[in-house]
Amino acid sequence: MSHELNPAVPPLPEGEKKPVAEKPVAAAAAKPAANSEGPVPMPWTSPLAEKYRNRYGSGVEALTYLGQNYLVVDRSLIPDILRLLRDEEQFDYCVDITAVHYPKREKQFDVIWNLYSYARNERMRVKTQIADGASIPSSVSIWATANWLEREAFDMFGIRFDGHPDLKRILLPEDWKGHPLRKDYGILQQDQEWVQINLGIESGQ
Amino acid sequence: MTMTVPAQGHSAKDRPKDEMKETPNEVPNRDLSHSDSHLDLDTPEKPYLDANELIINMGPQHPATHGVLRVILKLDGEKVLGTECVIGYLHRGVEKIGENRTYAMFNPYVDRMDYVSAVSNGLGYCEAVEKLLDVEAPARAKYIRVILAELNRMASHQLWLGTHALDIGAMTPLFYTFRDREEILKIFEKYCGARLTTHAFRIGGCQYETYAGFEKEVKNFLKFVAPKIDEYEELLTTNRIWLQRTKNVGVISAADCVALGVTGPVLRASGKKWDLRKAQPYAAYSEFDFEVPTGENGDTYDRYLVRMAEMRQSLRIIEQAVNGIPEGPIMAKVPKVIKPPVGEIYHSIEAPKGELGFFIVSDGSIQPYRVRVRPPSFVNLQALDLMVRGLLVADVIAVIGTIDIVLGEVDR
Amino acid sequence: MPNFITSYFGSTLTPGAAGNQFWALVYVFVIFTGVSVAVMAMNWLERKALAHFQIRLGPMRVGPHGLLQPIADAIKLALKEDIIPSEADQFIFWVAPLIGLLAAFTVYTVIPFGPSEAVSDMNIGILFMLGVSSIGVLGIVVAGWASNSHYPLIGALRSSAQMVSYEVAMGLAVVSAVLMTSMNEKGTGTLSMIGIVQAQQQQGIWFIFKFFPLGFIAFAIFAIAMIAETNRAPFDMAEAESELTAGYHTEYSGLRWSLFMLAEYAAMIAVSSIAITVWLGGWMRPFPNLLRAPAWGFIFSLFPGLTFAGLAAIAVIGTIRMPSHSFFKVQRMGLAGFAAVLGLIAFLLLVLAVAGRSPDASVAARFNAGIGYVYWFVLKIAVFMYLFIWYRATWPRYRFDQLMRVGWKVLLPISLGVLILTAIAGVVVS
Amino acid sequence: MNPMMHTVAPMTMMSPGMAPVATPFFFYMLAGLAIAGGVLVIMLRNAVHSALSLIVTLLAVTGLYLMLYAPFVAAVQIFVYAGGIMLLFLFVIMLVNIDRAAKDRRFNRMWPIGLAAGCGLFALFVSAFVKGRALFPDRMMAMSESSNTQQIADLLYGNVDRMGQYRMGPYTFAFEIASLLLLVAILGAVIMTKKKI
Repeated sequence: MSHELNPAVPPLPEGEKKPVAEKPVAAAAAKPAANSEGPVPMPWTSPLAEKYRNRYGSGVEALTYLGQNYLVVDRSLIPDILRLLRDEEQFDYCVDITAVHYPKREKQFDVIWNLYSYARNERMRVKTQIADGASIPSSVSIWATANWLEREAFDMFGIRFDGHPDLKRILLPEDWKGHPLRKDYGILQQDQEWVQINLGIESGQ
Repeated sequence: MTMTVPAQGHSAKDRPKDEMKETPNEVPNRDLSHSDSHLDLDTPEKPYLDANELIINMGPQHPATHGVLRVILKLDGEKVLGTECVIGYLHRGVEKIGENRTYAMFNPYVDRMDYVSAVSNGLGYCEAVEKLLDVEAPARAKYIRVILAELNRMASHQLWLGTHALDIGAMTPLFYTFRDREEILKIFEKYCGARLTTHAFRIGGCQYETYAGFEKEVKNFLKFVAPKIDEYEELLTTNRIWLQRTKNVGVISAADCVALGVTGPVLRASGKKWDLRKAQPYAAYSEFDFEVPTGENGDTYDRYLVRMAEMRQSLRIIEQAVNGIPEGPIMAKVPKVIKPPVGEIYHSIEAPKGELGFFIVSDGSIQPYRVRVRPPSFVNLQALDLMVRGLLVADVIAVIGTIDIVLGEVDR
Repeated sequence: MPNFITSYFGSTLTPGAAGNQFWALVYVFVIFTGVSVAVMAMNWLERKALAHFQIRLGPMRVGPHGLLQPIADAIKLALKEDIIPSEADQFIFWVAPLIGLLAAFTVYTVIPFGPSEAVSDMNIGILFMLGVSSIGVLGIVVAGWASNSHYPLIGALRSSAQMVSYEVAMGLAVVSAVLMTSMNEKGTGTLSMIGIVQAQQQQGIWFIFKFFPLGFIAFAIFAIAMIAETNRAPFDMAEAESELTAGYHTEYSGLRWSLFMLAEYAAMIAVSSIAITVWLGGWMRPFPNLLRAPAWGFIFSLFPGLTFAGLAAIAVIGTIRMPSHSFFKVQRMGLAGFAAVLGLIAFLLLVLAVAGRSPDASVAARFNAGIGYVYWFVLKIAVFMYLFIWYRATWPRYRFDQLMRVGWKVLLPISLGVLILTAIAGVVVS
Repeated sequence: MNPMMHTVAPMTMMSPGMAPVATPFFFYMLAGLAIAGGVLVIMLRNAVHSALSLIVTLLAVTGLYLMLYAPFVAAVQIFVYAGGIMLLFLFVIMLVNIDRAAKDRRFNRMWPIGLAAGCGLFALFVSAFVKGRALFPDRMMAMSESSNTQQIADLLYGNVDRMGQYRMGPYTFAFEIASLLLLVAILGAVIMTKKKI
């Protein structure tokens, strides 16, 4: 693998007159000096991270990458930690809930909560790993906005959220087969049967 | 006579029915636990006099649902007992496409999400990838980005105003706003050759240098459009019918907004002064002096006022940017083949409709491993049910308009 | 010439009152044709005026300045497939547009375009007009029901509720004007349309200015209610396109749909004529009581001819300004021809005005007077039509509950108050 | 041809200086329409169709009023019944579930009583018709065959005035009582339908 790019030295244009927006300090700090593969996640040191590390021990891992902090949390701790983050740490705005599929891993899915605190003007993410077919507690009771976001994650990845009031497909038709954002779902793949029955055409391609 | 709408798989789970007894113009005391839209659509026995409950299917082909939104309304006479949004008619799998294109190739696709503010989408995506690459666009590029993004915000708000006013029955503002939006689109066309799906920016800066006379044209536009905004306001702001149709309609409190993740003008109109351009400045926004307009009541009228004020603030920003645009390169040094290191990044910008976020996971290859778009319209639309319960059918139209959704972004 | 044709000449009665069926039929025919043409013209005018409000050009392609657009539209609509939804109630779906149309056209029997320029004079004319125009809504209601679809049904419900509420205020406003007609020596009022105008003539005042501001308030109430009555913006609840797609005529297409439009525009003209008859002096020219000299009569009798001359001049200017490209040749000729026709009409009218000046030439004078009546009446209608367009271009749509609130809580009490005050004022003055 | 024109025509034709034309024709036509409409009201399954038939009946009766030189009553008939009350009828009927209404029995068990009442009423009409000629011979003559145009003109144009005079004169009390009754009915309707006052 050859990398023409060395991210440690951001290419600055010559003849820069105007001041550019300051780069996040944390990003620079997070960058290890010599790493041809680019920056790697570093442990995140902050009172919040310390607190949770102390409380939950190995179940919580606090990391930071390019100035963005995240907690990698054991699945069983998810409901507690999300609620605590909202109640104690004022992460009152759930920006996004999504997932990433790693088919080769044993626990195939990363489920990611993207949180923001209005009071602290700070973002963080909470990640957990779950296996295919496993379910995860819903966070609708914590943030009302999770409703559609979890439905979308269910629609796209087939992740079940326990306790969701109305977990059903949101973007795809109700009786569609397959979850398109899984890596084993090809880009040209579609539910032929559904297309033929409902649209009356041979193929949607 | 009563048609049961063939809804897409409604389980017969019984939820407590909201008993909204308020008159429409009062602020209903809402309980968020019912905000998930579930209508009991399968009534087994039709009552003899079925005047009480009527289930009506609004959309996907409806003149006022701004595209292919389908809203199933449960009505008591004309009073809305509940709504259920059925979306996905415009789903194109943008996120899946992103996983199968290179970083640069995916750039034009994001324009097609919120197609009335394509520039903002491009800005968000390019900055997210830049962040992942840990490069920074040059100052001149940032200024160009700000100018175009703010012009785009104006265009988006103008389109919103025109269609929103049309929904409420005022025909004329539509044509006024389209006349003025045309001037913005002309600037876009001259800059990058496209009017709607602009693809104006590249990862690392801008592809094109500004054309000769760009600054002059932008300044002329500022001079042209400032009185036009007054003109829109003259038609609507103190219009009695407009006031009656928008005041205390679709009220949402700041706390509800936060809980529902609602951002953008809707959040600001309910009194929360939060704008990503101020809170977490991106591009060159930290260098400009502008206000974040807020409302008080969180009703349709305040949202209208906030957007009108935002247009004026956009003019301020553009004026400062175009006056202080620095010389220099417009492209940072970015490799021909963009291959970010393994990692993930979330970057969000203040799109005209709210927080537009891109969460990109890279596996070190030339294609993103996962691109997640955090669409403001999608999340904001979730508040529709809360906002319209207890109102009338006509208000549903007004509220759909005031949330300012673009179905391309909702469905992606 | 047979007696039944000639006997009516020189009569000062309407054909109905004179009992002359031949002339009554002629009048019916003329009014029917005239209203149809007026609706077409109104269609063109609305599109053009609305377009210019909205910085557009409007129809420009069919004929010079789109003048033939309404005809093209009419042909298109007549030739379009007539779709009746399979689930609709076939018979009622078929008959509904006719109900509205018949009601809209029937009221024209009593509209006085002049003291004798009406099909008939009924002693209950104004009641007849209000009553029959209220039947028109039945067409809308059953159309909405027969479509067997939700949006039309809601449109029909809205329409019927709206009509019932606004008719009350409308009727009370008219009653206060009818009270004013009894302000003569005998103390007898009239419900006849012609009688109302004649009462204004005798009292030397348009009722809009009578007992100022009472007459004006009553007029304003009527003017608001009549917009609601005809389902026009900002009260176009029944066909609110952004809410109910097209309201009661969502399922209609082609000729049947155009009948609804015809009825709507005919009803607009009809209610405007009620307002004009009752408050704005009907067929009377401005200041008939102040500018009494025969010279003034002559000057005012020139107006119809001058109006047509002005229109002809506009058409001539349009012809001159048309691009001199061969593509525009036909349009140019068309517009020039139009100008020529207008000019000819103007010339004839002016000749008639001059010929009818001397009181001896009785037929010409009578003809001239008749043209004057119709001219002033139509001019007043045109102003109202323009107002309808203006409202539509300016205002957002009311919400249904707000509309009802305005009807019941604002207009009705005010109209009752005006009625009582008018009665008191009448007693005090006499 | 426009049905409304029929209702107008007799009025205009009975104007001064003009002998009535085809009066029997219009009378029998309108009477036939009214009866046919009335029969259809009870025969048709669909409630909206019935309502429309009722409107036809009402309009035919309007025409008959006009033939009886009662233009004011005719106008009120159109204004109040055809325009207002039937509209409300339709309003309610439209909200009724027609599918179910159509399946219901058309006539309930009371039909023999209804038939008997109908026959009795019909007999009454026949007797009134036969004896009525003897009861009011002068008036009927005066109405239909009078050549005194002035009298007809008075009848025509004095009608509304006289109505008003009666109403404000001898029948004021009855009129006010009737209006009070209506007020009570309105209040009752409001109380019955409004869930929360």
